[in-house]
Parts: sequence; structure tokens; C-alpha cells
Amino acid sequence: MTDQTPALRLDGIVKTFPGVRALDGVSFEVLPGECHALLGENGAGKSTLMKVLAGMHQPDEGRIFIEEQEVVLPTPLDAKAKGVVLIHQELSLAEEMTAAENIFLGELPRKRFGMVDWKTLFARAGEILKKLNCDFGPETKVSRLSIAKKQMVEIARALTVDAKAVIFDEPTASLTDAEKVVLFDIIRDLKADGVGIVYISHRMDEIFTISDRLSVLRDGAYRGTLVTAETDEDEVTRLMIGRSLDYSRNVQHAELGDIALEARNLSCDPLFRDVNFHVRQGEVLGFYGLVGAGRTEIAETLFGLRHPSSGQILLDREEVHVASPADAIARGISLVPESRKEQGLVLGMNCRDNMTLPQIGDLTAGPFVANGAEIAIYDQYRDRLEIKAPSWRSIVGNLSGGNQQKIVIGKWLAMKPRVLIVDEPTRGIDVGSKSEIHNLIRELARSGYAIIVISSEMPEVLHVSDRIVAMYQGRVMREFTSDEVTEDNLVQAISGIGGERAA
Amino acid sequence: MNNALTWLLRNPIWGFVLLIFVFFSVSNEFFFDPQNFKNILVQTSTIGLIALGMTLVMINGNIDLSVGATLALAASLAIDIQGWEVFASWGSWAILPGVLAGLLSGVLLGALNGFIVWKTGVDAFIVTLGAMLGVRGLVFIYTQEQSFFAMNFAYSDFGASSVGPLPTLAVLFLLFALITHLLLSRTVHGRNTYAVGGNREAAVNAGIRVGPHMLINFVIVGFFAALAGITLSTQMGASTPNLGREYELWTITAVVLGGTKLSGGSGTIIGTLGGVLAIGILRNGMNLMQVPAFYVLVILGTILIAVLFLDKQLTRRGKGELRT
Amino acid sequence: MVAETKPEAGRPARIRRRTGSNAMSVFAKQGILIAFALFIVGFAIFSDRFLSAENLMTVIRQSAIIGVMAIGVTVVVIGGNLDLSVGSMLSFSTVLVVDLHDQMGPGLAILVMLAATLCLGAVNGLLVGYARLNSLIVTLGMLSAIQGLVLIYSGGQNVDIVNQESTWFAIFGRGYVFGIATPIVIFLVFALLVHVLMSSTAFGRRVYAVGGNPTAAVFSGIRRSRVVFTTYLISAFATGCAAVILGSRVMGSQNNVGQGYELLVLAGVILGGTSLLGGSGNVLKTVVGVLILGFIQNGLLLMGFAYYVQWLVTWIVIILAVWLDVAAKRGRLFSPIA
Amino acid sequence: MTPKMKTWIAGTTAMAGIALAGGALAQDDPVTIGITQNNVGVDSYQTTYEQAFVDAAAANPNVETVVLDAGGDVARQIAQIQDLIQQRVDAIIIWPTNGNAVVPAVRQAHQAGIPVVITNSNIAEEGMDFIAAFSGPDNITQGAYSAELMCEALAEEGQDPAEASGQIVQISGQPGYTTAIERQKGFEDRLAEACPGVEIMETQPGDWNREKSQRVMEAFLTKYDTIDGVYSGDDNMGVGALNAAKAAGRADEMAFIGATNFAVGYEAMERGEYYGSIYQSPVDDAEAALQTALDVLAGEDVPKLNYFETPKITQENMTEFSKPVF
Repeated sequence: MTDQTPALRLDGIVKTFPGVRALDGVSFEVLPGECHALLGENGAGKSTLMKVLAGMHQPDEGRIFIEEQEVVLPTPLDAKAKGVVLIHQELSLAEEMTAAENIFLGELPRKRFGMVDWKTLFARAGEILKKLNCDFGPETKVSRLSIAKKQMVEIARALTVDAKAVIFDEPTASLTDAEKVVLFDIIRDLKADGVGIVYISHRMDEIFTISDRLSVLRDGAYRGTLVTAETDEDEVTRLMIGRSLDYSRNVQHAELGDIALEARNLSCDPLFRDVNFHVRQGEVLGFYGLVGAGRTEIAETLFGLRHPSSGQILLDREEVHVASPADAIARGISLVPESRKEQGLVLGMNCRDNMTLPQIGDLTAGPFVANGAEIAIYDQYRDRLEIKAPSWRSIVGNLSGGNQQKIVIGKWLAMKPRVLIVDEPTRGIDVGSKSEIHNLIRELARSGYAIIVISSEMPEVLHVSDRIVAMYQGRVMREFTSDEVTEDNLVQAISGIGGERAA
Repeated sequence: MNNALTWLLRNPIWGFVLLIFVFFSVSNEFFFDPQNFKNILVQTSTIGLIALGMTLVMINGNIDLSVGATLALAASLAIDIQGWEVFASWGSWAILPGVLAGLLSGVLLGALNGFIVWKTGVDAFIVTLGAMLGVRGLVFIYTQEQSFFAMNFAYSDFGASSVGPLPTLAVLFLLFALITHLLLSRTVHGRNTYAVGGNREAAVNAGIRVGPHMLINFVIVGFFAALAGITLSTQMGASTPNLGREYELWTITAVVLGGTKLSGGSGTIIGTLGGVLAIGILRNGMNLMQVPAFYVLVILGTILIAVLFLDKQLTRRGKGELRT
Repeated sequence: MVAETKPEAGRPARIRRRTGSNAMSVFAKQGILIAFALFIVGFAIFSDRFLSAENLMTVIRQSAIIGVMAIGVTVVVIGGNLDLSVGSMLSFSTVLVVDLHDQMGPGLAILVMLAATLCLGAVNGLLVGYARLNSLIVTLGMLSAIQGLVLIYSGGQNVDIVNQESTWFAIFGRGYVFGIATPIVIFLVFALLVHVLMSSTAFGRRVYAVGGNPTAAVFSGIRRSRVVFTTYLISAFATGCAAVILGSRVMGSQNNVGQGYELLVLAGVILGGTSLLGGSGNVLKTVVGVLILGFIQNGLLLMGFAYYVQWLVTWIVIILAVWLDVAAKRGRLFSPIA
Repeated sequence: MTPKMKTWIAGTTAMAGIALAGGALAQDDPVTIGITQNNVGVDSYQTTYEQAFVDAAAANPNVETVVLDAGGDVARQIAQIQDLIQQRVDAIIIWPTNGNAVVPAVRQAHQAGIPVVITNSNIAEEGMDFIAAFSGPDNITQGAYSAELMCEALAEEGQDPAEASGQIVQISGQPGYTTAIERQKGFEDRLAEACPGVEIMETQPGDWNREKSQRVMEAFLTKYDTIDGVYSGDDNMGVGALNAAKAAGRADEMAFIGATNFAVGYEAMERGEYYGSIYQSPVDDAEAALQTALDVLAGEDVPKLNYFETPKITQENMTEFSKPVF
């Protein structure tokens, strides 16, 4: 492979931000027709490297070559013009514009007087969308597309130029499994056309599915490149964090207590219908299903953010009506939400204030907030969750994803809930922190919490749950104990194949 | 029919315009009259012209509070300069340098606002709130608190003139509305306006130069504010330093009634036209019906809030909404 | 549990840059105070009367009305909303308290006026807090509607307190408490109270949370609608207090007495460094912001400039002050936008 | 507010009546007179004017009115004039928001054959050809009267007012408004003639607003150690200045002269705190305007300029005047 001319090559890239060396002499290459995965924990320098590649950052030292021609990439547009395209993790589309306009954003074809040449635009965009097997036309407004289809628009952007290298940054973060398959087909097509792919992801299974080689960054430095077919997860993990991880199936059976929470024929039209489940003290109940299967919506209903259209919620075997999150909290239900940045944290607030927010009304001495009590709570959960923050005064927005997530978890543990619901506990955080959070969930269950874990990652659900509820299109398809569940029957259940319908 | 209905659902303000139009037509005999429609068009043209530019700025996710003061400055310059000794021998052509100077002042002030927003990164609301005070100061410094009068009646004749059956000012307004509509819906700059307001990050990454882009839109709103000042001054044949006070508030109101989101990214000229007409028809209709002035204030305020409320109910996402 | 977690690259640097003691971060925290000091020194050089205790007291006393309102509006803005209706509301409250004074005596008049003003605040609060309408437009509509209400109430007539000499109502605008003019005392005590409310109570924390991230606040069990509603009550209450000072100071009122105050109040809040995005801000800095406006007006007047020069200066000061604030927060002078 | 509602209803009914009659104006048919005022509610003068106008019209069975208010906005006033033309009223009375700016609209009314009467403050010279008449006070003369009062007030015991000397400050009305400009001009011109020894140290606007004027006066008091007199564009602002001076304990050292005598100014004069003002009755103003319009409609030969009397008022002659109702 090495005798080929690399599509893209970086040589000794150094990038410093005031006070820190984000990239310390990183070299990296991707060959035409190769999918080269880039791994590293959060903060290892992946994003910086990616931004250097895409022309969003300028390196302090080092050189960039495209097909062995040295280039300078002062702006994203220059990078794109030279055939290097970045597909963003967070969708960067203008909602009120058509798919075609988004695809050609920044370089809409012009006629006289700066008018848009709609004919050319729609024709070219239509061609690309067709190539991607999209079932919507180029004139569709983006606001009417689903998240997966929006992602397709994002990918279509890469195909507007004669791309030499395409960088995917966590492309599957919001995709369903079926959509992932389509994405991987597209990546294979690109490879077949001789395009070099840089694939950044936290998900090990994807990397092993799609990549040819993988390179690892740690602390801003290059740690080595492996051929995917010749390595395994352990080796990669060791390279990333300097140790190996236990990521096995959950086989522990905790001592179970009484039923803490139960749902009977719970419905919230049209999101989910006739859902039945219960969770005992000391038990972790996993919810697995595709995005949109209704899992998050069930959690939101239990937490008072939605009102059920019918059915019952029982807490300690007594029927309750959860009117609002405040009500849920008062009843001992806590929810670690799906999106920590949008739902979990006030990013501009400090660590302590975020952590004590749900109980601030109780932490008072007379009319005032009791400062000491607040700090005591923060210290307790900082130690217990090993949160790395300079001080309680640190603004949460400045912490890493893993530490932010621990603040959210700490915030809800501090409420000492009877039922803890965790929605996507490890989304977008690095491998090291992931494992810590999994262990934490198990540990909490052992100490008697009733826990509901919602996840889109099968290894995660298998790893932490005592029982698993498989959902498909708003209905519970099947409930598994950890003994009877296999990857195969779980996948089948969430795809609507087989499984006994729990009516 | 179905098409018309979906169109109306997307532009609910036109439904409201239709409603009050019918209401006033039925309840007041003077309302339904071609001459009155011409009056309404001329009366709305001032706020209307500014609203055209404001729509662009607001789709960008910005706002311009300084338009009222800009309007006064342009009007004062236009009237004063056409009376300068230097142009005494120019006859009616003396109007030209005055009008050009007025328009130029609007363009320059718009550029200044845009430049400050671009370079400092300070929120446009704050930048233009400052400018709203400061430009008014400029007006008073320039005019020394005086009103100016256009010696040449040709100037105010223009304001009262007609093109065919329609008043010139109405034609001018509709013409610019059409041009702005085409600008926004057909040109690259116009389409980029939605991108910059809808997702600035994406626009930056796509290589759109967001700073200069926003500057151009501020220049456009400055130009329209100045133009509105000039057309208003042709109606009066004069300018006053207090001209245009609170116009920024009514303009923003009209644009928001027309469906443009304050957060940016969406809005249309057709909607804005509806918003402007709604306010114009309400004012005209209430004048004709002799609603006491004190009540007009209450009614306008209430209707503004009510329309916002109804719009929210209409566009609500339905049952899937989270109770946050 | 696994102990090794890497801090994200770039993050420690940013934290260091913020807490560091370089000139930029001093500006970030204290830019407004520095600007304040510069103004005072500047005016003191050009006018020998400026720094007299008498003049300083005059300025603070004059700023008290806008100041008290600005404190209320700061709370609304921290909660992520705007309140433009305070100008008309001031007219309303002042006309009401002055008109009722002669009918029911000062004590009852103040109570009835406060109750009525709180009702207006509650309307704002219901529409913005519970109905979730955009606050700019709602309060703009209320600005117009309340102005109409005032005129309907008074029939357009000025109101006056007939017997001005023998009413204790005079104390609020004209009197002295321990040798300090009452408006100053009300202004500073109110500022202090609201500062404590915002910085040391659960309610204050909730307002910051709702302004910073309303969704996360709801997910934390905060009743967002109620919090927003309450911020409007506070703003209305502040306006009511300002009306007492104003009514007592003038012993009469015109119907449009508060016209245009909404923007001056907002200018003071902005100068105090409160972000219009919500979630951050400081009541005491609003006091400084309002005083800067007052000193600009007074200083330029003493220096003999025409009144409209102050508008020009205010323009420049607002942009420079907010620019420095923003620049310090992002660590560079110019915006990185291309 | 009730009479207003009544007029509203009456007006609407009347309009319908006119329309049925086909607009032919016979001798005994009621006439409809439209009025657009400057800014009712901004001060009591204008409000009292409006009430007096409505009352006067109601007293005359042959008169129907359309009462509009421009809210101080020139553009809105122009729109209202157009709306009045649209309604084919028989005559239009205009209280100009700005003397220059309404001229083209007045011209439109003139061209539509509707006679226009200007009330309270006159329009610019260029528009005089298009109006039937002006009715109102003479603001220049009022300013001059105030200047004469100032000279008298500053003259020492037995001294000829022309010999008076002193340093005074002026608080003017809302900048840009005709009344403010004319009073200031009348005052300054006359003062220079009547007592050249009196010097105006500074002029600042009080925007017709008592609180604003109080604030301006507070700054003057800080700035100047000696102030012998204060001239305010109306008594509302004058009382604000008086408040400030009293608070500073310096009210005794200066003379307060105003214009448009308000009730608060009248009372202050009674107490001897306020030297003098100009007595201007909004009732006279309104009745004069209506009468002028009726005279014009009746085809009488009306002079172009109809000033009603606005005499000086001081403590000495104040018993001759009834206390203003506003």
C-alpha cells in the first residue's frame, strides 16, 4: 500500500493554543481508496487535526500535501476546492433553505446580476442525491427532512467537488442502524472511486467494520498506525488509553429488592403505546431500540415532561400522576437526559451550581442559599465520581465531555432518587470515561438504586443491564433477561422481526 | 383552493389582512374606495420601505434600531442641501444632490453599523441601540434643532404625484418590494441571507464571508431607511429633527407580524408586506371610524400580542411537543 | 473505578487565560468600573464643579429613577427576556399614585398603585412566561397598550398633588434619610436587596439557570414559567418604586412622563455588562452602568455642551464598553468572523 | 371620556346621514368639521383644548366633528389629513405637529376644495396661501411678553426695567416644535431690546416635561453660583425648575417666568414663589378655532391671522383671571 501516492499527507503538524500544544508533530496519511480511521480520547487532538485538515485552523509548523503537492489551506473553502471535505458531526444546515442550496452553500451557481441558476443547481444536486439513493428531491426544504436525511444532505456536500479526501467526524452519532448501513455503502462507493476517507469515531464496532487502517492520537501526539484486519479492540484501546478495558456482558446478578417503578399499559399517542415494564430496587433495566422507537419519550413521560394519554405509572406499587419534572423529583425520580449540553447543563454556570440546581430550594439557611452545604455536596460527588475540574467555580462549558456527563450524573445522584433514569449515558464521550460510567451504573445498582438505562449502543446495554426491553416503533417487542439475550435476538426484536409482542 | 389554503397557513398575516379589510369595508362606508386604498399604500410606504430592509437584517439574525434616526438624517440632508446657494442655479435639478446626499448618509450609517457588528462581534441590538441615540444626536447637531423647508414645490409635488392610476410613492414602494423579493428569493446574496441567519457556523464553513454579508444587509436597510426619509419628506416638503421617532419599533412589529423570526433564518418579503399592510389598514380604518386616539394605542398593542399568540397556536408542533 | 481521564487539550489553557491576571482579564471583569473611573477623572479635569459632593449627590439622585427600574429589568434580562414596557408602565404608575394621593392619602395610594402595577407585570409574565411568546414583541405591544391605558385613565389631563407642603409623600422624592437624599437611599437599598436576591437565594439561582439554558432548567425541575413570571413581577415592582420617587419628586405627573425610559433603562443594563442572551449579569454593575449614563449627561451639561452631544457620547460609550467586555471574554479584540 | 364616546357615536351616525343626503350641503344641513390635533395627552393644555372643542361643537346642533390626534408624529398627521379629505369633511382644523411639514398636505386639502383652519401654532409662510385662516395665540408675542416680565422682575426697586441687569437661564420646550422655537425667539429678541443688561447664560430643553426640566435646573444650580432668573417655555416646566431651586434652598434668589399659565403655576404665583406667566386659555383657543372654521364655512370674510388675547399674568393682576383648570 505504501507505494501508492497518498491522497492526503500531513507531516509533523504542530498546533499550539496559548498555553497548550494541541498537536505535537503529528504525521498522518490517507491513501486513495482507503478508509483510515482516526482514534483518540476526547482532547487527544482529533478535532484540532481535523480542523487543520479542513482549513479551519492553520498549523504552526508542519506541512500538508495533497497528492504529494504541498498546499496551504487558509479557509474551509480552499480546502474544499483542493478536494478535502469535512463532514461535520453536528449538522450544519440552514433549515429554511432547500436541500440543493445547502449542498451548494457558498458556491451557488450564478446567472447574470448575481441571480441563482436554479436549473443548474437542481440538476446537479439531484444527480448527487440520486447517487446517494436519497428518496427526496433537491428542492425539498431541509426543515422537512429527518435527521438521517439531513445527514445525507451533509454528505452530498462532499460530492460536489472532485474530492480527494473526505473526513467523516462521528457521522453515525444520530443515525439508526439501518441508516448506518446506507452510510457505510456510501463510504464504500467513495472508496471504490478512489477517494481517501478519514473516519473519526468513538465506536469501536464501526471502526472495525469500515476502516482499512487506523491511527491513534493521545495527548496531541501520534501513537501509531495499525492495519485494522491485523489488530483487535484490546490493542487499539491500549494504544488509546494505555491500558485495556473490560467490556463484557453483564453476568452479575444483584440482590433484587421490591418493585420500585412500574408502567401498566402506558401510552402517549402517537409516540408509544401500551408499554408495560417494571424495575426493581438494585436492578438495571435496559431499553434498547432504534432512534425514534419511543424510548426517550417513555423516560420523558416518567419524568413528567409529557403526560400519558392512557395507562398507569406506579411508584412503590402506588399509582401516581407525574405532573411536571418538579413533581417527578419530589417523588424520587431522576432523569439524566439524552443531550447533556441542551438538557443536562447550564453551560455558563459553574460546576457546583449545576450540581445543586435541582435541590437548590432545599439547600437554604433562612432565605439564603447555604454555601457550605452546597460545596459539601459538590465535594462529595466530585470525589465519588472522580470529576476532574480545577475547582467548583470552573465553568461547566470548559470541561471535557466525560466530566460534564459526570456532573449531570452527580447532580441526580445528589438527589438520592429511588429511580434513576439514564438516557444515553455515554453519548459522545471517550472510551476511558465510558467505562467509568458503566462501572458507576453497576455500582449504583448494587447499592440499591432502581436504574433504567436507555442506549443505542448494544455493547453498552448488554454490559450494564440485568434485563433488557426491546422496543420497535413505540411498542415493547420483547423483554430479555441477561441470560437469554443474544446480539442476534436483540437485533431482531428491535427491527420488528420475530419477538413476542407484549400487548 | 387547497393551494390557497396552504399558502394562507404559511402566511397567516394575509388572512388577518383579509379579515380587517372585510371588517372595515363592511363597517365603514369611506373605507372601500380606490382613493382610500391609494392613501393606505402611501401611508404604509414609509414604514414599508424600512421594513423591506429590516426583513433582510432580521433574517440574518440581526436587528436595526437606528432606522428612525437614519430616516430623520436623510430627510434633513435632502431638504437642506437642495436649498444650498451652490445649487441655486440648478433649478429643480438641485433636488438631485440633496436626495443623493440623503441616500448616501443612510448607506454610510448602515455600513458603519454593519462594520461595527462585523468587527467587534457585539450584538446588533446593542450596536444599533447606541446608534439610535447617536444618530439622533447627529441629526440635532446638523440641523441645530431646526426644521427645514423645501423651497421648491417640485419636491413635494413629487410626493403627491401619480403614475397612471397609482400614487408615485406607492409605485416606488411596490417596485422596491418586488426588487427586494427577487433579491431575497432569487439571488445568491439573498439565499445566503437565510444561511447566515439559519446556521451561521454552516455559512462560515461554506466559505460565505459572513461579516461583509451582514454589512451589505445593514447597508440595504440603511439605504431603505434613508429612502423612506426622503419619500416621507416629499410628502411634507419639509424635514424635522424629530422625524421617525419610534419608527424602529413599528417597523420591527410589522416585520414580526409578517412571520419573520427574531432569531433569524426565516421570513419573506410577502409576509412583511402583509405585516405592513395590517398596521396601515388598522390605523386607517380606526381613523375613519373615529376610534379615539387613546383607544387606538390599546387596540394596536393588543392586536400585536394577539396575532403573535395565534401564530404560536397555529404553528405549534402539536402533541409531540415537550412540556418544557 | 478507572482513574485516568485526560483533560481535553486547549481547555486548561482557556481556563488559565480566564483566571490569569493579564490586562485582558482585568478588563473582562472590571472594564465597566475602569470606564466609570475614567469618566469621573475626565469630567473632573474639565469642570471644577463636577466632583463637588453636592453635584455627585445630584447625579445619583437623578439616576435613582432609571436606576431602580434598571435593577428590575436586569432581573428580567438575566432570565433571558426583555422588558420594553417599563417606560409606559412608569407613566401609568406615576399618574396613578399621584392621582390617588389626593383621593385616598399617600399610604393607600402607594399600595393600590403597586397592586395595579404588579397586575401589568403579571400580564407580561403570563404572556412571556406561561404562553411563551417572544418577550420583545409582547412588551412592545404592552408599551403601546399601557400608554393608551394611562391616557384613558387620566383622560389626558396632567395630575397634580394639591397640597404639596403637608404630605409625607414628599419624603420619597424630596426628603432625606440620615442626611442622604431619599431617592439615593431607595436606589442603593433596592440594588443591594435585589443583588442579594440574585446572588444568594434559590430564586436567584433559578433565574440564572432559566436564562442560561431554559431546557436544562426544566429538566432540573425548575418551574420555568413561574420563574419568568416572577421576574416580570420584580420588574413591575421596581417600576412602581421608581414611580413613587418620580411622583414625589415632581408632585404631579404628565401622561407621557416615562416615554423613552425603556431604552435608557436598557442602555444602563447593557452598560452594566448584562448579556441580552440571558444567564449572566450583575445587579450592582447595572448600578454602575446607570450612573455612567447619569454622569455623561451631567458632565457634558456642566461642560457646556448642547444636550444632544450626550446622545453621541452615549453611542460611543455603549459600543466601546460592550466591545471591551465581549473582547475580553473571547480573548481577542476583533471578532473572528471572516 | 364619556363625551368623547358620544361624539364618536354621534359622528358615525352623522356621517352616515351625510352620505345618505348625497353630500349636498344645504343651508340647514349640519356641517362636519375634522380636526387633527398635535399630541393630546402629552399635556393638559391639549387635552382641555380637545374637551372644549368637543363641548363647543356639541353646543351647536349644526356641527358634527371628527376628532383625530396625531400623537406628535408628523407622518401620522399627514395621513390623518388625507383620511379627512377622504371622508369629504366640510372643513379641516389642523394643530400642526410641525409648521413646515404639513404644508403639502394642507395644499392637498386646499386642492380638494376643503378649507383649512390652522390652530394654536401657525404653519410656515409658504403654506399661507392654502389656508383659509389661522386662529391661535401669537407665540412670538408671548415670548416677548415673557421677556418684558423678566426685565420687570429683575429691576431693582424703582429702577426702570430697561436698566435691569442679571444672569438668567432658559428652559425651552421640545426641540424642533414650532411653539418652542417661536417662544424662544420672541423671548430672546425682545430681551435684547427691553433690557440689554440681562444675559442668558444657557438654554437647555425641558421637553415640556416637568421632571426633565427639574433635572436640567438641578444641573444649572450646580453649574452657576448666581442665577437671577429662569424663563421656561411653559409653566409646567417652570414649576419643575421651581421645585429644583426650592430643594436646593435657592428659590428666593431668582425670579421664575413662564408661559401658558398652568394651575400649578397659578398656585405658585399665589404663594409668591413664581413671578409671572402668560395667560393662555385652551378654551378660548378651541372656541376661536371652531368659530373661525364656522365663519369660513358661512362664507364670511375672515382675516388670515386671528390671534386671541394672551395677556401677562403676575401676582398683582391674577385675581382678574380664573384659575386654569389644567
